[in-house]
Amino acid sequence: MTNANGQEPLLQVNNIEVIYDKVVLVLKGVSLHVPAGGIVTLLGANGAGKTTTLKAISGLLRPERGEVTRGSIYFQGRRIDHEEPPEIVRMGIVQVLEGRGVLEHLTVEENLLVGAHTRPRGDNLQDDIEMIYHYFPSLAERRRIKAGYLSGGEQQMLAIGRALMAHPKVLLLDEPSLGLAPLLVQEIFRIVRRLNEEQGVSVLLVEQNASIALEIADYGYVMENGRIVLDGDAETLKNNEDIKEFYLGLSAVGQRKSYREVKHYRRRKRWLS
Amino acid sequence: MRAKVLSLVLLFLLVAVAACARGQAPAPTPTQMAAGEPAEEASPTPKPPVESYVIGFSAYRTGPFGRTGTPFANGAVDMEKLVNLKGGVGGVPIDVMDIETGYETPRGVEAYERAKATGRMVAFIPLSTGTTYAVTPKAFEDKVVVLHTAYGISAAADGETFPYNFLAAPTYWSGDAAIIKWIQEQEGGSLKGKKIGILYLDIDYGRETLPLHEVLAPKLGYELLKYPIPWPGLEQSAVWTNIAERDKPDWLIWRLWGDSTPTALREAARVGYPMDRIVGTYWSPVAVDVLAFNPEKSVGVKHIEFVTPGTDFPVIQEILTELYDKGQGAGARDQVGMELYNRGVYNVGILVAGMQIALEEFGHPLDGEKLAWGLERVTPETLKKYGMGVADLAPEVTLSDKDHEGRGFVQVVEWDGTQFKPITDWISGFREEVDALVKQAAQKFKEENPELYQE
Amino acid sequence: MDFFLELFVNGLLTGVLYALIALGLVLIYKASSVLNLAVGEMALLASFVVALAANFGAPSWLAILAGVVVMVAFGYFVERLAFRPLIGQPVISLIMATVGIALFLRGIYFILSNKWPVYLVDLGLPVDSLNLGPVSLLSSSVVGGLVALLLFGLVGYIYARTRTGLALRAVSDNQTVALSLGISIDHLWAVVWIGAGLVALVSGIVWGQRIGVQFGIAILGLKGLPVVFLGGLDSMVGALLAGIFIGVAENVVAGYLDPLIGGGTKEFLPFFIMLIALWVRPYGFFGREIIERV
Amino acid sequence: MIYRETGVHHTTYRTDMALFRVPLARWSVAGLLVVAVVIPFFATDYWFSAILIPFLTFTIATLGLNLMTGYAGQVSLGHAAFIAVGGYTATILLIYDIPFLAAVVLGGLMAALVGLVFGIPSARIKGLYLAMATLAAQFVLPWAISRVVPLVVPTGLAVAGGDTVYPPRPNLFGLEIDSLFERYFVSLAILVVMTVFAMNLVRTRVGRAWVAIRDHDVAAKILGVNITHYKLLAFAIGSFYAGVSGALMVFFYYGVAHVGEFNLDLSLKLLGAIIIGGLGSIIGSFFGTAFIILLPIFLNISLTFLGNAAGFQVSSGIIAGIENIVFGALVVVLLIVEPLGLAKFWQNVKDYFRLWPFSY
Repeated sequence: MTNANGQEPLLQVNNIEVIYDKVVLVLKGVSLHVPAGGIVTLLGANGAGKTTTLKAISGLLRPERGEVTRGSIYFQGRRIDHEEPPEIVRMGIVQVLEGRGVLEHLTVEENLLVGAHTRPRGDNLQDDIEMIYHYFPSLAERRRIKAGYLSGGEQQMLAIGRALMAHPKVLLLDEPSLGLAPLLVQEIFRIVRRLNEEQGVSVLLVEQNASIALEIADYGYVMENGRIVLDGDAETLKNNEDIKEFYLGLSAVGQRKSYREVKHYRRRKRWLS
Repeated sequence: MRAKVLSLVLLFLLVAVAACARGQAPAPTPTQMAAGEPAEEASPTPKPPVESYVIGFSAYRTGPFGRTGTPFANGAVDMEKLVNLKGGVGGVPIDVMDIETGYETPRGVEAYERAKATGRMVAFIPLSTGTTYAVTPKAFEDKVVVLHTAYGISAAADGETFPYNFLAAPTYWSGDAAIIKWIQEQEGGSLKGKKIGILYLDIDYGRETLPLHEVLAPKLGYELLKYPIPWPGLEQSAVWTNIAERDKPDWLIWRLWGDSTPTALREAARVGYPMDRIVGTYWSPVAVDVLAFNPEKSVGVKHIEFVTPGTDFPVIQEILTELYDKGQGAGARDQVGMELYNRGVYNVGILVAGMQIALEEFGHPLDGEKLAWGLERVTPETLKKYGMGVADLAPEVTLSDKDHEGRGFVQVVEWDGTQFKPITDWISGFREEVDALVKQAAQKFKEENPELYQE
Repeated sequence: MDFFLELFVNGLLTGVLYALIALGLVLIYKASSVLNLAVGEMALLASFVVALAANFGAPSWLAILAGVVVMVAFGYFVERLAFRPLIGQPVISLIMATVGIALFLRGIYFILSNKWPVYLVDLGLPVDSLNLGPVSLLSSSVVGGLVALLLFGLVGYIYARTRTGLALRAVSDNQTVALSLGISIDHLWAVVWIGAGLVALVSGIVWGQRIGVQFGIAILGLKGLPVVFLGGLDSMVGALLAGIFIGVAENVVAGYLDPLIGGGTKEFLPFFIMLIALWVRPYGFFGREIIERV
Repeated sequence: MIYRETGVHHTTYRTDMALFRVPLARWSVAGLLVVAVVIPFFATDYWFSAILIPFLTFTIATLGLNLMTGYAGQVSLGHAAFIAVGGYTATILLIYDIPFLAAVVLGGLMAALVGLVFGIPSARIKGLYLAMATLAAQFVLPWAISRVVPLVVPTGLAVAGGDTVYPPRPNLFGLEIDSLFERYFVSLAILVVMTVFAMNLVRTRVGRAWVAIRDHDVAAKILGVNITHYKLLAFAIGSFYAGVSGALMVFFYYGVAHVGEFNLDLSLKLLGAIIIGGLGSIIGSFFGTAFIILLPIFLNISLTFLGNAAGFQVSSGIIAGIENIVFGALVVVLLIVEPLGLAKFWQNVKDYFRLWPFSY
């Protein structure tokens, strides 16, 4: 499968189905592509299956008794949907978990070192650490502090920085904006964009905050109820009436709608089912 | 996969239940075992009138006391084989059903019932105080001999109160009385002003002889020092520091058991308590304990015995040549002759003696009642005649319908670096005090269990 | 004073050995939140193997090597066959599984020891008592205590300074995060089980010298429990200090109180201390407090 | 086909809240009871004393532990000690001529009281740490019993501070409970009463509060559940069951109160029984007891049987070793295959038949 440029996408998810506990069907045929060097965003409401999609890619489903039962996932042409997480990380896919998964009892620097766990012994990690402090200067000041004592924004930065230590080709970001002040969100997204441009890391970004996600993304998918219901260039999506209405909180005429009405309307109108 | 494993498990369970339902008592094998052996020709009747006489045996080679239970169990099983090789009891093989119980009373009760279910059980060896307590009332009803040599219910020395319980060995009280007697001799006949410490496991067994000492101490003028050790007694340094630094007793009597004993030996060595001033009861320190500490450092440590340890007896030699040389021994060869092993031999031997005596009188088939009658006629002479050689191990046992203990003779044995060797003749002491305790305890049992005596 | 000193020093040595048992518990707990109830049986198996090898005439180094081989194999297979399939199951099931493993090991020990009774781990260490001024000690206990301390240092170093140690700390902090960073939980579990096997080997040898190769070693596993709970299930420093504390406390208190109240102090003093400690500090003195949110 | 829920509609609250909501469930329980009543007419002494009576008495203890641990989430490693308290109390009361049933109930109450005391730490500690606190009970109580009993009991087998006591033969309204047959039925009746009580209890406010505490105590607290109160109640009720089973064990199974029986091993076994059987499941307690108490005996018998059939004269020690190995491995395998216990397995079987022949 190739994308519009005729180039093979870095990561491609083909029609996967995920079942938890052998009973609960969560993803019902999800396909998406992440091109090399691109930022792709996956939008959707709570429970739409965004996080599950990421975990299906990174292999983190198994400890939660989930399983990819149909479809396939390819990374650089290699099938990875039955690989173990360590192998997937080694290949270059790193997920940053939702809710700032920092290792609270380790220091900032130790957190970063753990991030490089999959890299061969003897790699010079010091340069990488400096590079990360360069992107996230506030971490540098706190390198000896236990990560649990960092502020929310710093923790999110640490999580991203730590993921970079593995030299990923694709970064799977799960709601980096969660629970952060708007200004911080702005800053983090700016850094993500910079990382993408300067380091060439592709990003698959899961967000509920569609407006900011579409700001930095090249391409977007919209999920609902375990399915992809809409996709397109970020620009196209931004101008899509439904997106405006449901995700950007704007009415057809560009005015803010009352939240109650939105919910009401949403419940009636779905793309599918 | 899941379904497969589960169905396998279920299948196995079904087989197990089926086996239980069919067999309960898994087919005993002494007849198969004896087949092809000279036993057939030796027996006077070509076809035995009874399939076999079952001796239920709650063995424990596993569990917390497996180390001490193993030689005993092997002794009993080897003796069973030897007896059957020699034609059994009047041509009927005996079947020592050694059922592993891991020293757990529920399993002991189960073993009793399993042996009883054969319908041929004449005697039961509980080898655990808890099991002895639990099966004694049953034995009254089932009329099965319960043989508990130097453990279990000491009051059972009173044969009138306990018609089916046999010690055929001294009680704990007799043992400690003999120890005191012996120490008195060592001290030149007087214990006045001497300090005697009792190092005991703080459970029923350990505490049992304290009343005897409470009686004897004022009478003989020795000072009684008590050193209780909580079960399992794997850490004793505080007690030993007390012994060495403060009290400095002249003699120590040990009432430990199992894993606590090597620890005690080690601590004794640490504080420098003289080994030759330690006299243990029957169960500690036995040979396996000494080996678990250090054979050379333990030279001089003593305990009392109701069977003589060693291999220099015809019966033990026969076991070695007939079984071990042919690779049919139940256990490790170097444990043959240990006191615990010889006790196992003695247990089966004395029951066989009882059976043979009863056989002379009643003929086949025997039952528990007749066996009890036979056991009550065990004397040094009859044991010599019917005991298949165990008379050499314990020559001084005289049982009667009143006395199921056998006069309470013990000998003191001492570790010489490689084995325990007797250093005294068969001794006993303070019978009056001991008998009073037996009477008292038997009376209490009678009061507690009136229903066993209605008839 | 001499009396006190002797109680104190002996308690100290015993305490270090308790801590050694506790170390095996902490290792497993940190990596998998599992209370390994087979810790005593593992030590039993290890000491039996070493003693058996020595009994067959193997020189000390070879006997210990045999122990290492067996314990490494044990750790590997236990992880592979029992714990890997149980990943993601409730902790209580995992603890029950360790009970199953304990029974399994007992079975093996019983069969082998029935065939080859061995009594002592004899590595040729002196068994003499050692007199340091007024205090008499067992030289084997002193050696055992030193070895135990060394092992604590080694494990501590591994945790603090090595890459695997860092990964282990990450796993004990947050398993999901660790997994997302490409740390192989399976691999680490195998590492800790093998590590616990080796710790069991050391405690088996040390205790096997002290009390003989016997089932009591398995029972000693229980002695590790109050220690780890006092120190905190996930703290090695806690295990060491709590072990020493309990060893000293029970010895000193038993030394003074037993003659007065007739024994039994040792039996429940550790638990009594633990109860009070738990009341004051529900997660042990060095344990990591769990912050709960709804 | 065999177990059908479809077609059963509950039109009143009464039927909806019934203990057995499906007629077939009612029938199968009735059938089980009939079996339980009929078995003794065919059972041998062996079955009575080695299988049936221990099963009945131990199951009561397991039920109690399951209420405490499985439902309320309060892990206890001291259950055997509570059993001992109940057993000794009942025995002593019987010696003082208290009627049998009263002695059993009072034994249970005494155990409940003691359990309550040892449950106090649960106000602050939980999970594994609480289990350790209850472990203290396992060490303190036998020690106390062996010192208190000789003071209270007028007779006592061992002269020296003996803690081994033979209970007088109990009688129920003037009828002596003597034969195995009678013992079986009295135990069965008590077990049935206790089971019905437990089944009802877990459906009430108390049961729901317990489950809430077990699943998330902070959340339960926020919902207004007085968690200390309910935790203590769990300890009291669980220990009450232990006490009653202790009384029955002493009277009908061992026939003697011997403190050595109620050791840590028993506590661990009971805990194993509820984990294997299924935490938070009444029927699981039955399965678990069967697995833990009876399976080793079955294993031992069948291994001996197989050994003999194959013509080996195997020493009992080897058999016991194999028994341990097989049993330990079975525990692990079972946990891997069905971590939620035998009760869950039973559920699966039922579900299978409920939907049969349509598996989805």
